[in-house]
Amino acid sequence: MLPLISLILATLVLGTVATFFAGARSRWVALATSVVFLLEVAVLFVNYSGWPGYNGALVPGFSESESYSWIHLSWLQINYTVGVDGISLVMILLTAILQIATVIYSWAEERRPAAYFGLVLLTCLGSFGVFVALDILLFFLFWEAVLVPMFFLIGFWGGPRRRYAALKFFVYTHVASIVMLVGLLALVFYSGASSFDFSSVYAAARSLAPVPQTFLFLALFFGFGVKFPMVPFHTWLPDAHVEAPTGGSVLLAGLLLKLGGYGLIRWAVEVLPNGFHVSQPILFFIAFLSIVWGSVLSLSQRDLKRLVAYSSINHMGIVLLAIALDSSLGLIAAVLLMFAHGIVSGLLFMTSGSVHHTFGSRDIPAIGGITPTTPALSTMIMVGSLASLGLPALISFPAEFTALLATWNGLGYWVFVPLGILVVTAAFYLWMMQRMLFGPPKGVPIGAHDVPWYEGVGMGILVAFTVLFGVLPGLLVNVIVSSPIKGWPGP
Amino acid sequence: MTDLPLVGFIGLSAALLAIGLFGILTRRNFILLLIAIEIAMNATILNFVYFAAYTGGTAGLTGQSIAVVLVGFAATEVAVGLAIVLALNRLKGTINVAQATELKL
Amino acid sequence: MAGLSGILEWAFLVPLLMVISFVVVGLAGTRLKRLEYGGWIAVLFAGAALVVGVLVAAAEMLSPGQYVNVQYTWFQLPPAAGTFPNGFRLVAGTLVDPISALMLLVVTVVGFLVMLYSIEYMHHDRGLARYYAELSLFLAAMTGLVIANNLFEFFLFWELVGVCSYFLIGFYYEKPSAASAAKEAFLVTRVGDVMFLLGIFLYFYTYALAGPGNGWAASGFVFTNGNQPFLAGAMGGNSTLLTVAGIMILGGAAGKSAQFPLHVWLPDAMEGPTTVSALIHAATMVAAGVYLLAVTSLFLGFTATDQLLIVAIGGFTTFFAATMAVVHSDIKRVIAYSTISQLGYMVLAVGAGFAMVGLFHLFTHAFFKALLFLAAGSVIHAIGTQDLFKMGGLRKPMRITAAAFAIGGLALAGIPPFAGFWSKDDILGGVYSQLGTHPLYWPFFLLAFAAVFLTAYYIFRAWFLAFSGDGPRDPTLPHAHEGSWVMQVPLIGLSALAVGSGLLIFWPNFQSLLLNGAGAAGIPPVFGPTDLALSGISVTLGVAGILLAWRLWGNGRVYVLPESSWAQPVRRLLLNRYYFKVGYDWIGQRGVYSVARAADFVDQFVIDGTVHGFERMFAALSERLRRIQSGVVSDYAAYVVAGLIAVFVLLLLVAPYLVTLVGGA
Amino acid sequence: MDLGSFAGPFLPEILLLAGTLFIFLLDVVGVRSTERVGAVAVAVTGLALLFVIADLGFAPLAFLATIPAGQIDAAGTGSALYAFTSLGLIFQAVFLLATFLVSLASLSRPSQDRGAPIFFGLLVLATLGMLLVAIASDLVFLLLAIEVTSLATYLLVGYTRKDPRSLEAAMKMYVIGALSTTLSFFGASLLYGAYGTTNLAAIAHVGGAGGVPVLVLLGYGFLIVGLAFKATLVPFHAWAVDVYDGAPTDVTAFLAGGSKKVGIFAFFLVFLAPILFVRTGTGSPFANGAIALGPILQITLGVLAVLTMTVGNILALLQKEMKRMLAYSSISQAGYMLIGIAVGTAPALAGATLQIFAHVFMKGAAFLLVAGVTAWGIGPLIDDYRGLGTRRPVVGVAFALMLLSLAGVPLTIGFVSKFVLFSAAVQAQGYFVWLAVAGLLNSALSVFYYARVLRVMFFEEPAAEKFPAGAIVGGSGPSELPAGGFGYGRAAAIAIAVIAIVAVGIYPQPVLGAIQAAAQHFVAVGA
Repeated sequence: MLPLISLILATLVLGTVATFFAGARSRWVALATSVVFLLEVAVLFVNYSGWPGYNGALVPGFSESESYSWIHLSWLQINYTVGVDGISLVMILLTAILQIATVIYSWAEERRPAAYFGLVLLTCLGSFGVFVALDILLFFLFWEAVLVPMFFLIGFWGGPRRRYAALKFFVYTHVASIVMLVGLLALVFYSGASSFDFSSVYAAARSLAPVPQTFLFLALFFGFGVKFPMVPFHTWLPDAHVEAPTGGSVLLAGLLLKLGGYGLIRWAVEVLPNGFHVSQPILFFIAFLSIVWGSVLSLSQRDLKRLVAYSSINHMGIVLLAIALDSSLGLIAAVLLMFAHGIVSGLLFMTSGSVHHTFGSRDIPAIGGITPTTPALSTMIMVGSLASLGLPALISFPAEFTALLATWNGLGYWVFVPLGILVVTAAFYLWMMQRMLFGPPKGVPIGAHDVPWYEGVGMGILVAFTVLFGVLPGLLVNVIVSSPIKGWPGP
Repeated sequence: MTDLPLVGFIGLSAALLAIGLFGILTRRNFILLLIAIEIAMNATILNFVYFAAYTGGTAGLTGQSIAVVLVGFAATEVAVGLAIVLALNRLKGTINVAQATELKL
Repeated sequence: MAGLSGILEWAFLVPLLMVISFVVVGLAGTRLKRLEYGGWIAVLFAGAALVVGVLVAAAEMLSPGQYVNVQYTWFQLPPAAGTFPNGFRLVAGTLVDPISALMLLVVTVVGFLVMLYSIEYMHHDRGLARYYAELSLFLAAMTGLVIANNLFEFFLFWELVGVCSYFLIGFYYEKPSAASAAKEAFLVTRVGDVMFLLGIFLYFYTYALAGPGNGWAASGFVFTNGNQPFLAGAMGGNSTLLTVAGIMILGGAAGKSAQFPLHVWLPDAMEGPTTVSALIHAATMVAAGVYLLAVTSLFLGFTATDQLLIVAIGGFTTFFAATMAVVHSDIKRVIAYSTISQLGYMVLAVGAGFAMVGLFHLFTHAFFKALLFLAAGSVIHAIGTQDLFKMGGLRKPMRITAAAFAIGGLALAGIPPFAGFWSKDDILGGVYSQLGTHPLYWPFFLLAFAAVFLTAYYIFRAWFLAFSGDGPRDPTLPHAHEGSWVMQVPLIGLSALAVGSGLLIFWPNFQSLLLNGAGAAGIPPVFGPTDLALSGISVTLGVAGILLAWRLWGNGRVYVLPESSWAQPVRRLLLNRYYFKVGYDWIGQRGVYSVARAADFVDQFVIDGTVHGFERMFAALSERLRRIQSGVVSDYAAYVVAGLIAVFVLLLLVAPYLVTLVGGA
Repeated sequence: MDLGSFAGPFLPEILLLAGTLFIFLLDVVGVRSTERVGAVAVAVTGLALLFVIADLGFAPLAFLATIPAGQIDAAGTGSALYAFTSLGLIFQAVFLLATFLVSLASLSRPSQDRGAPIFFGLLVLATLGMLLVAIASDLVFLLLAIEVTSLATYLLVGYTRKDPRSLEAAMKMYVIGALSTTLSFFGASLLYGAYGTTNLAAIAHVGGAGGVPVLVLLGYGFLIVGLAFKATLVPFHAWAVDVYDGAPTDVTAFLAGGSKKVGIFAFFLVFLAPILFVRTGTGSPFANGAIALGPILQITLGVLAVLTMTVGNILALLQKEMKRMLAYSSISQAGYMLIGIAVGTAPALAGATLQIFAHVFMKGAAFLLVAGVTAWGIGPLIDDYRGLGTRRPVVGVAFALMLLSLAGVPLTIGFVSKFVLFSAAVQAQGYFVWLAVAGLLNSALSVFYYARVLRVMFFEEPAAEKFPAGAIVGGSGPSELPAGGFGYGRAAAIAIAVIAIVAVGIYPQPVLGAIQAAAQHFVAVGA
């Protein structure tokens, strides 16, 4: 059988390298890479047993598995092991979609386009790697590999405080990674796993006693949680988002935050069930805190990007909540939510980027009534905002519905917290729309015109997927449900 | 040979070492520093000689030969030190180590 | 007519047609200047939808029963032990039964007429393609909601109609008040939606866990007739849960149907075009809350506590909203308060166990309220103001409008034989019949009864102010004239329905529609005047209200309440809408927003400040430690000696102690 | 024993000795140009490197092997001065590699540099001492071998004799070095007194046969302090910063990339035995259980390791000068390396060895690069590097790779080495996990100052047009700058380093496998 995942990795690596050296033609190379990537992901989906019609059976193990020896010492067995299940497949699809949308959206990037597109591709390459890696070192490697290009994207192409933001981003996520690495190493060596492979770690670690499991789980959770980001370790996010170039923000919100969620599901929750159970109250507390804090803070933001950034904290809080519920319904909701948030926050960050390009500012009170000037952009903002506040027929709705249903099933009346916050979420989006889109025109420069074609196409791709999966969420759910969520306490 | 007063000799070499260290800490003149280092070094050599005698036998010969080697080594070390101090004196006109503080923090 | 029942399978065509209309008009509307920017296309599709709607209603009338068809599985979970032991499935499908047929009829009829009316009424506005596209989407969502076959799908369309309403209220988005009203409407209904969502969870959960409900989750939670066993089984151990579920559904309905205390948004929603007010905020969408209550009561059931609460909310709102309508001078707002008040009657009916009676009132109300709005729109279209005190004497230039408004007013006031009489009377009669077993209904019954008088008074106050007298009080108003046939046809059509729709109750086929939908409610509804004394009192009250209105406002009179009157504070209270809006704004701005600002401060200075504190700490430490690098080699030698001593301390004292602590390697 | 078979195993050492003498001879006969003298050094170290690699069992070079197979990793006899261990050979390779890179890069030093023969001669001589350290099996032999290196490097630091900063550095290094030497010899004398022998293998096997506990502890204490000078452990590090700063940068590269590791390996040699035989529970000199020497030493070394990395990092945080920042970073790296011996298991030693191997490429090459850009006229401050990354992207990326590798970012050799090292610490379990935690937290702290350099290089605009356009090698720049590029030697050295950083970072198995095998033998023989 074709080593499909390695093929995709090779495509991305070659595409990235070629982009770096392609000079003025780099955007074409990046686009070609993205198209091939998307097609290959489509093949991956078609090959997957859970696709297209879910037949109610679980797919045994991981599909498309490949494993080659990498580091082979008596005490250190590390392999290049990759594979996908439904969860990673959905995340991979998100990666492919965001990559192509970002490349097209940034088509006119003028400052060192080769480096810019190369770094964008590198970020996606790293994310893809995280989603397919089934070996701890490989996973960590890709995890960290995402960090460096993002650091440069923020630091070089960013806004006025980009240096501060880049450093803050780097330090926060790096510290988290390090705690996570300690956890991962301890996971291997304390469990006595024979190798760093997921399968052997999984087999060995689940039988650990609750106490070491709890310590390990908390270490891993901290590592993944900062990426989430969980309150109170979230302050890197607004700064990074605000200062990052639009493409960077899109990938940051769309992909990087998802790495945390994915990692938590794959490497902590599944592997350390006892530690997870002990830590559940902590997770719930942080999830609720993030939900409330993110939403309330969004309300007080003036900067459009900052608003979207804080709303990300809110949404990822719901993801955390869904994961913490420890039910398959919650897990499905979490994965769906991550996918939905990836697409929608990407769209919203693109719109804020376009607002900035068009009006020279993202200050919500300073801009008003832009709809007559930029109808297309306004429509995108509306679609993004409405999707983000959970409008049916758009992608977030099935995800949020499932998440809240799962919350009710798991936590009972605590569901009032996320439910009540839905109103606040609606409030800050609506208020933003009222101030920016509606009312008499204000702060609109003379000669302002609607978004250029490439920005429109970039956003259009995301809108299309927002609607497609909003109307047909079953396409994703069937894939997620069929994945081998091993040992999961039944649906 | 085993009736030598162990503690006394160790005390002597310890005292020599202490004197050497005290000199290193308090002297600013490079030549005096060299002398202090040599005093401390002599404590070591004395130790080897003494322990060699204490150990006795063929193993004891090791210590004595080491002592001889160390005497030679000490001379080499001083030679290198003098080379450096000469160059320093030529360039700066002083052999006070406290005045060579261009590199700091 | 067995052949006609085949149409039931095609009920989904109605929303589908309107979705197509939405897509076509939305994409191509701006290029179709000749067709009113797609307006005529929308009218065409609405007409087609009307035909299907009428056929479905007819088929249902001829062979009452129901038809369930699950079309599409959204997603499903495999069965396994846990919360949903038989699996879990969410579906989107259609359910055509008597009540959905009735609603489909209302929505398509009013929708078509309003769409047609808009062609002229909206002619001079900009953004028409957007208008018709949104209106089409609204009709699609509303008809989808009506034929939804489960609560989840219901909620989906429920949210969609909410968004359409949001956009249509904010149609004149350049007006800050319109943008603000749109937001307010969305937010207030959102509060209800959130409760509704929890209600759904509670029902899903309760029924899924209760014995007979196991299969329900796997089947997609679809509505099935005669769910009494569900209710009984579930109530065995979970009556509290069911009560809460009912309250949550009530919350959702109160948001959408603008019931106390979530009523504030509806008067402000009048910022939208009058056509929108007629269709969405009078005839259809706001009735969705009542429809939700009816569907829930028929298929899922309420507990007695829930019923009392619903009765309380409905009865109180009826009176509460009517009082506010008494003093307002904006013609659309008066009608809007009237809408709230009338919705209160319907809620009251559903709560008392007469879901079908409530729906009957919904049916008649849709027509006469749409008529009132369109008539008001006709006036506004002609003279460009909504202020009743500027109008006057319009009956001469606008005879058809004046007559239409009067018919609508009589229907609203409950004067026989107009439509409102029959349905309102059935409600009052129904509630009255329950007073014996439920004495707690008494105060709300009385409030609802009293509201009859107020209703008649305020609507005729509006009529007299606008249409009686010699001419406009504001001489600067343009000369009034009647609209073209495009506006007159809907007025006439709706007038006919306002007169006749109540009488339909005497048509057995129609009555069977109402009777067959009532399977689960428990109390057999009685239609037509039953208690003549009660009817007599209510009609008397109505007539009294009209007479009072004539006494104070007839023939161009303007009644000015004396400044010293005891009623002045009451009037101010009413004009300020009981200070509800002020209060909510205060909660929003002073409360939530202040908290948000404070949180922002904490975020920036406490959380981030701590991080920066660490940064500064390390910097300070670095600065301190740097000083040991003095540059003097003797100091370095001193460090070596000090280090030597430290190493000895470690080796001889500290480390041995630590070794005993950790117990060796 | 015929001379040939005796000399055979020492071919690399003899080669270096010959090289040194030949270079000094060249000076006498008047051949003094950098290129010619340097070529000798490059050739000698390169050839010696090949021999060592061959001895390590690298099959394609087997015909160059000089040590009979049985002699490597043979159990010590208890009397020999030297022993060939595969780990020692790996260290020889590391030392030779460092010298090779420095010599190669130094080919690009100004051709008429007066001190070239002295520079290269002392360089090779110092390397000779280092090679001897790597095969030492006797404490005094070890210390003397270290002194060969030390004496050569004292002179190397001040070899220009014209630069007051260099001379000051040489003076400081000499004073502290001589003090430390004295202390280590004193420690050796105490151990001799306690055990009656200075042979490391014999000490390892002496069992409970003797010794006064306090004497042993004091002896090891003096040795820790004496060796800590070379390994630049805190608080014995103060000289290093000034010396790294003041010395000619190429010499600094040698100090950081090469001679500092001598100290670490000396720690391995001296402390593995006492740690191991107590850990394994056999042959403790204090069989009566009075004190557990091994854990005591481990804790002491662990404390020193944590102190070293932490203080080094904190001091590096605010450094404004590039060389001093790198010097402090170098100090903190020594702390990581010390974890290897503090844990004392074969995996940990392997991790530390890989870290040392990596450090040659990361830190050594970084100093070589700094020396190169300094020649362009870039000042000593970090801020002077503004815009380097954007104006000279190849140099910028190379430097960035070294810094990222130092920070431990994946796909670099620095990541692999830290990964293995900390894995080993975690694998040892117990309180060693805290060493890993401390190390990891420190590497997080270190990100601050590495990232700052990246920021300055890539995100900030240069103050003025400082960087001549043109290729990295021999490009033509404006006349006021000496050259547009680094010159071939330096460019080649940096290229080798960069390739190694990435290649080993991606596929470490060959290097890591060899090191791990060597470490296992080392532990097996030592125990």
